[in-house]
Amino acid sequence: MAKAATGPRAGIKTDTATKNGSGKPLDSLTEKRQSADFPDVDKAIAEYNARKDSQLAAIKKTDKELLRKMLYEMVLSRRFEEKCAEVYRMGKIGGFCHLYIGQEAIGVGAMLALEPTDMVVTSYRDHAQAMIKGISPGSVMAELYGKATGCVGGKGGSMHMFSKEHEFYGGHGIVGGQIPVGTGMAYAAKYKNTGQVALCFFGEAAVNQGSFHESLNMAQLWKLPCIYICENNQYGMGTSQERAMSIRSIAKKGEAYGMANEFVDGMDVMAVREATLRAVERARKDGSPTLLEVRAYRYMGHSMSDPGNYRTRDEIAKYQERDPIVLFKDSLQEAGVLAEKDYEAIEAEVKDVVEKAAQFAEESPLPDTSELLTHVYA
Amino acid sequence: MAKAATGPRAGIKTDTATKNGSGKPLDSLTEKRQSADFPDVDKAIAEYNARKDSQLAAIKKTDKELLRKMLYEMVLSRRFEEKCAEVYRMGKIGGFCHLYIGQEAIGVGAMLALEPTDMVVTSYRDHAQAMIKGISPGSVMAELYGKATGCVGGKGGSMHMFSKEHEFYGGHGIVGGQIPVGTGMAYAAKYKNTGQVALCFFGEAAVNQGSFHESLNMAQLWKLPCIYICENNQYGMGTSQERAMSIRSIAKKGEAYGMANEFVDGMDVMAVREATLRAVERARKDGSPTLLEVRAYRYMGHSMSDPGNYRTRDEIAKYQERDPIVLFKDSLQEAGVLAEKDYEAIEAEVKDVVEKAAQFAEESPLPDTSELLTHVYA
Amino acid sequence: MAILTIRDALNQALREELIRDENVFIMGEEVAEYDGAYKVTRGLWKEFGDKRVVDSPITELGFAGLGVGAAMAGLRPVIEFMTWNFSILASDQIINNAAKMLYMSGGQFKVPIVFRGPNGSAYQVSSQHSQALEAFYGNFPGLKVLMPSTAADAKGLLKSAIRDDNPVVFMEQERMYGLKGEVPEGDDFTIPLGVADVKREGKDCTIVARSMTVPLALQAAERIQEEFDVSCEVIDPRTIKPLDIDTIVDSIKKTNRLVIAEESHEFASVGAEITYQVMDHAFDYLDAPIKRISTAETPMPYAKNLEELALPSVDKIVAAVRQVSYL
Amino acid sequence: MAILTIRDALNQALREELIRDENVFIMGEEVAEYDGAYKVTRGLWKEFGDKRVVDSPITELGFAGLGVGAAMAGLRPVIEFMTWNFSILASDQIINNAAKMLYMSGGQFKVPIVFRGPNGSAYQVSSQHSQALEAFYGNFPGLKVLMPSTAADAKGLLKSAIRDDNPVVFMEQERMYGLKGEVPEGDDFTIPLGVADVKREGKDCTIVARSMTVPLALQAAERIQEEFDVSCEVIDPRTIKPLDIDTIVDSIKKTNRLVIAEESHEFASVGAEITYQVMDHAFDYLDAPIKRISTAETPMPYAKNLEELALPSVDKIVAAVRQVSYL
Ligand SMILES: Cc1ncc(C[n+]2csc(CCOP(=O)(O)OP(=O)(O)O)c2C)c(N)n1
Ligand SMILES: Cc1ncc(C[n+]2csc(CCOP(=O)(O)OP(=O)(O)O)c2C)c(N)n1
Ligand SMILES: [Mg+2]
Ligand SMILES: [Mg+2]
Repeated sequence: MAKAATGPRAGIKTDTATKNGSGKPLDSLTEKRQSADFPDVDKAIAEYNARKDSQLAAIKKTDKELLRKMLYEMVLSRRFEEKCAEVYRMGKIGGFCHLYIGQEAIGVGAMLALEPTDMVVTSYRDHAQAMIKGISPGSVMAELYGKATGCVGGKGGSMHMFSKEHEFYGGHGIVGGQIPVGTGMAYAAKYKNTGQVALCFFGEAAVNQGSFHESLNMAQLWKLPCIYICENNQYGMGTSQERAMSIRSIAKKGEAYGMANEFVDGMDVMAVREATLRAVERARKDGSPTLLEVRAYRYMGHSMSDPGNYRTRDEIAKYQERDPIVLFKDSLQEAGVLAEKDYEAIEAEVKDVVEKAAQFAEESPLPDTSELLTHVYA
Repeated sequence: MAKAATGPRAGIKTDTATKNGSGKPLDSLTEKRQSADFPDVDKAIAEYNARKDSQLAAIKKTDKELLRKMLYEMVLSRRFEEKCAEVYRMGKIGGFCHLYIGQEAIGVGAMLALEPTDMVVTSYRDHAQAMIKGISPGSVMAELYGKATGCVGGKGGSMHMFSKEHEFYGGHGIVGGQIPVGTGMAYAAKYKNTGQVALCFFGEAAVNQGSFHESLNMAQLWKLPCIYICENNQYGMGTSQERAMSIRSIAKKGEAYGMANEFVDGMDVMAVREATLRAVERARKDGSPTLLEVRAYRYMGHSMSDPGNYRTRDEIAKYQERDPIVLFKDSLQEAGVLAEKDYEAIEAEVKDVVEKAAQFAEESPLPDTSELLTHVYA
Repeated sequence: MAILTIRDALNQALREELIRDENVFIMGEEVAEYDGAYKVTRGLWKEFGDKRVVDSPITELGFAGLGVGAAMAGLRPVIEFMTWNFSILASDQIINNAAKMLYMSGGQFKVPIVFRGPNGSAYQVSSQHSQALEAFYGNFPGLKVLMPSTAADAKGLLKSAIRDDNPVVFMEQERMYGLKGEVPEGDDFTIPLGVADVKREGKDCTIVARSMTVPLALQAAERIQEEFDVSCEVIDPRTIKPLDIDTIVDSIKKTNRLVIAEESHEFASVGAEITYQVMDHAFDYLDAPIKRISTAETPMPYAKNLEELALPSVDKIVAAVRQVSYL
Repeated sequence: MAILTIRDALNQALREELIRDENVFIMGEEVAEYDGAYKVTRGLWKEFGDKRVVDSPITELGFAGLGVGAAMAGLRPVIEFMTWNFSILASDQIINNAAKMLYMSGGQFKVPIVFRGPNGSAYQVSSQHSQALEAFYGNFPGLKVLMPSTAADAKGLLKSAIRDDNPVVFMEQERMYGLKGEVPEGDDFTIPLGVADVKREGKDCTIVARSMTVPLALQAAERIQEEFDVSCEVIDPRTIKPLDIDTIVDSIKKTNRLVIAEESHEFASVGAEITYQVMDHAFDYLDAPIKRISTAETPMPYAKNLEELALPSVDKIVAAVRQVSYL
């Protein structure tokens, strides 16, 4: 697999073109794109260290139970999805299966900054979000197995988790398709004056879709309480952000709409939490929307069928050095709110929960065949 | 007709909502949007006066014949479309008919900065562009009449003028639909290394379409020689820009793509010309695209069927004070390159051309009925 | 009963439903301050204000999707497309979100939304503004598709559509906005979805028409009656999906002949679908092949003579009836 | 003849056309460095480089429209949609621009462009990723629609599509990429558009199938032959639009029976269209109503058992043949 640096983003200059193509890229990547924010792990570490004190202060002012829950949810996501990968390889899960491993700090940091009545919508990469919002691991796993006990009765699968009870609006498969939907959820909150905010997650590659542009303009124009969280894991399938987007900073795109925006370190769950809290405050005050760019990295392939040849083991390892779970655990210990045995207890509890979820899924029945024709119309 | 200032752009705050609506807008326009550029005519005049000397200098360095042609084309557009309005009211033209009156400096200033081999695409407001690009007034008028001698044989009508010979790519009816097309024209120029640039016109309301966002990202990413000219006439049908767009400056949106951008006074044909020349230079040098926001005003309704009740006579009159033809004519006289009788000669010539065009259209035959089924497939 | 234009009947339906249910709101381009591009929403912004009647940016995909999200969260949006032509930009939200949401979510999220606007041709508005899209949307389970042809149907069906818990594609016709007809009084007048209406009784030949072709079919029926003493039954399904095939089949059992008149293109059209269903249910009753009149298989030309030629017409329907009647 | 998978046959076609005509280029998501999401473009970027094989941002409307503009200006773009599901976002450019440009411009601007990718279901990819869209695009004059079912057809038709001066909708099927078949050698092997292929000769019942239902129909035909000694003729139109109705009608004149098997939804489907055209051309030859097998009228469910139930199958085709044969 050739290196990204020779990719077509360098344009289609044709002076050197030979009749049938030259057998190698016609243009090489001459100018390096400027990164508006931290381009690499070293810079991120430096920035993280610089804000360490305020992070510890934030931890100290946060409810201990909540901190424990945040860590628990991150560990649960991680172990749950490791299980998904395992059983997917055994053929128990079909179709696409997009894992969140490495990005847990985003879902946890953002969603646990909300009230339970707030609304959330996301893409196909939705297992973690579904569980953080309150859907039981058993019914998420059963959904992955396509079983009747799944959170949507086996009709949706990996990409389409939903729960009305938990204000979880899915699980969407069309890249960028959920952005107008999230905008509409915020619209309803404002219309009914419920005080809710809507959290709308999407990947950095979705930012290039027209739906992003159309939605952010409306949200700012009408002051809709929507928090747009771009999970910038730096790849859309096999395409790095710089091969698909003409500037590196997504937060900055907020300015094209006059929208409040922030760049956030997505390996740092407290940073995500604090940025989200600021956004929630804006939204609840006068409905103002916010665009957050949260920079992270996905450890696994795009989906279970992606071998991920477009990046090196080194690159992945470099990001794994700043694993969000380890980072958070270390900070909690440094702040003195978590002992090693507390962490072990979490891992043990999670292990049990994940095993039970898989067992539940395994033992659940397939949907009744009569279900094929239900829910087409209300 | 209610005033725009109470429009829904102020949001949908619901605190004061009564059960069945209150009979008046629930929210009033509290905060005035900040204009990034000149918000009104007075400011525009001041700016124009400030750059007057360099304008005169620009005129002096420009070929006299070209200056005359620019003025001629502006006058031709104006008189031609006045004729359109007249015959439309007589029922000779059907369907939609969108006039360009008031915006002539944009088409003329931009297109006469190109080589004849450069490519142009625009929206349904296309009569002037078609003629400036070289299509004869007779065949444009005949097209409006739906006659066989029209530039597309009567198949397109007002919104769909085309001429392959003149590198005029139409005449498009879907708001924003021509923006990816223009991007593709530039793509082809770069691919074939022809040295052409593509000029892509669209209205300010089209900027809110996803197609704008998707296109500009690709153009900058791949460095396509496309000049995006947003003709900001401040209204999209009956909706003022500030009721549809969350920020006022369109030029600034270029920054979301890292694209070169400029704000231009669209009443000043020399300013449009110079900005376009700068963009053309960028495009020819290394294929870089440019976004130009050209602020203007349309004097007439959105189309012939629009009574235009959403704005006041005063507002229109205020803009007409800076009529682009008058402004240019005055500058030319001040610069000593045009005498009053030269102008009169132009008016006389134009009058004749327009009359002949109408007569040609009138006398031309309808398309043969066999034409219904031609050109469906190549 | 009052005599109203289709435009005013639609306006009444919207107004009554805005009053009845505060979760109903209208959004679209120029629907508020401008009173609607075709004046269907006239006066509603003045009466109900910014909250209930909202001018949107030209952002079809965006505001259609906003409507879907708002509907999932409990509102009942009525989304106007200035014309259905522009809905193509929004079709992903209509097809992949509105139509599939209930199913994908295992029955949890209803999407009670109405998408409405004029469909088909107008007067010389050329290729990009004359598309009839009922087959396009009819193909997708989860959507209901309505196409009224009279003022009463327009009002009654629009009210039912707004009250329905499913996404509804509601297609009007610009050429018909001025058509007048009797409309029953009262806020409670609705017409159930999925029920065809026999617009003219007859015994010799059935004509199934919808939207703009209904008045054409009625004129054709009169002419055929006079000229050939053949009596045509004209059926307007009104709801294209779900289709009331029973009413059509019952008629064919009587007439043994069917002509379908439609404004859309013919390939994989609703007319083709009706043909299949009739063949499936009443094959043995057909005395002649079904004949379909559709718009010519070309983009719509601008020139008046070509446009006329492209569209279905009374003459074409008369000819089709003669053909299936072997006259 | 070489034995190739459909995937490799498509890849060969692309490669040969890239070599033959330097104005041909390929654009789409992951088509270049990733070798294509389904590896149809494998190796092409390595061989032809950045100019000819281009990874696009996820911007379906944008790059489809870019392709239209490039085609107007003389290139011959091959635009890959990772799946046709995502093309819905681009449908405005396909329908309002690609399909109508030649007509709107009075014959001046050709749009020689191929839009291609997998259509229909894959394996448990659920509601938003399993849509078959041939009826959706088939409805619009100006587009040609192709759906090959064998490696040879895939190669020969794709080469013809790229050489054709019209916009072509070229629909593959993910489940079929691995299917193998003989493919004639030589760069000049093409298959003309608009010509159906009789995939199996028979005399008692005609089955018209396309894409994924062709192998199913062939299996069904074998089974019916064995179990009931009824001989089915299996016709693959290959080109959906323009449709080679003559070959179908000729077959029906012999068999007097027709079953249509399709993966799309049924309402206003291509199957409905074939029914109309057969009725129009061969009404008197039909001994039984035409029977159509389509995907269930539901969004596609994820669960394996439900998905299976939703799709057309050999069993369902066998049952349909029995029904029209009164067996
Ligand atoms: C409209 C559309 N185009 C293409 C795809 C195929 N696809 C699924 S995910 C994906 C990459 C998206 O990347 P990003 O938005 O960065 O999100 P991430 O997967 O990294 O979380 C692509 C191309 C799709 N599902 N929808
Ligand atoms: C997609 C689409 N939506 C709506 C329309 C109807 N329409 C035609 S022009 C127009 C206003 C466009 O305004 P702007 O882009 O500012 O251009 P202007 O007319 O001012 O030149 C609208 C809403 C359309 N043609 N296409
Ligand atoms: Mg990503
Ligand atoms: Mg405008």
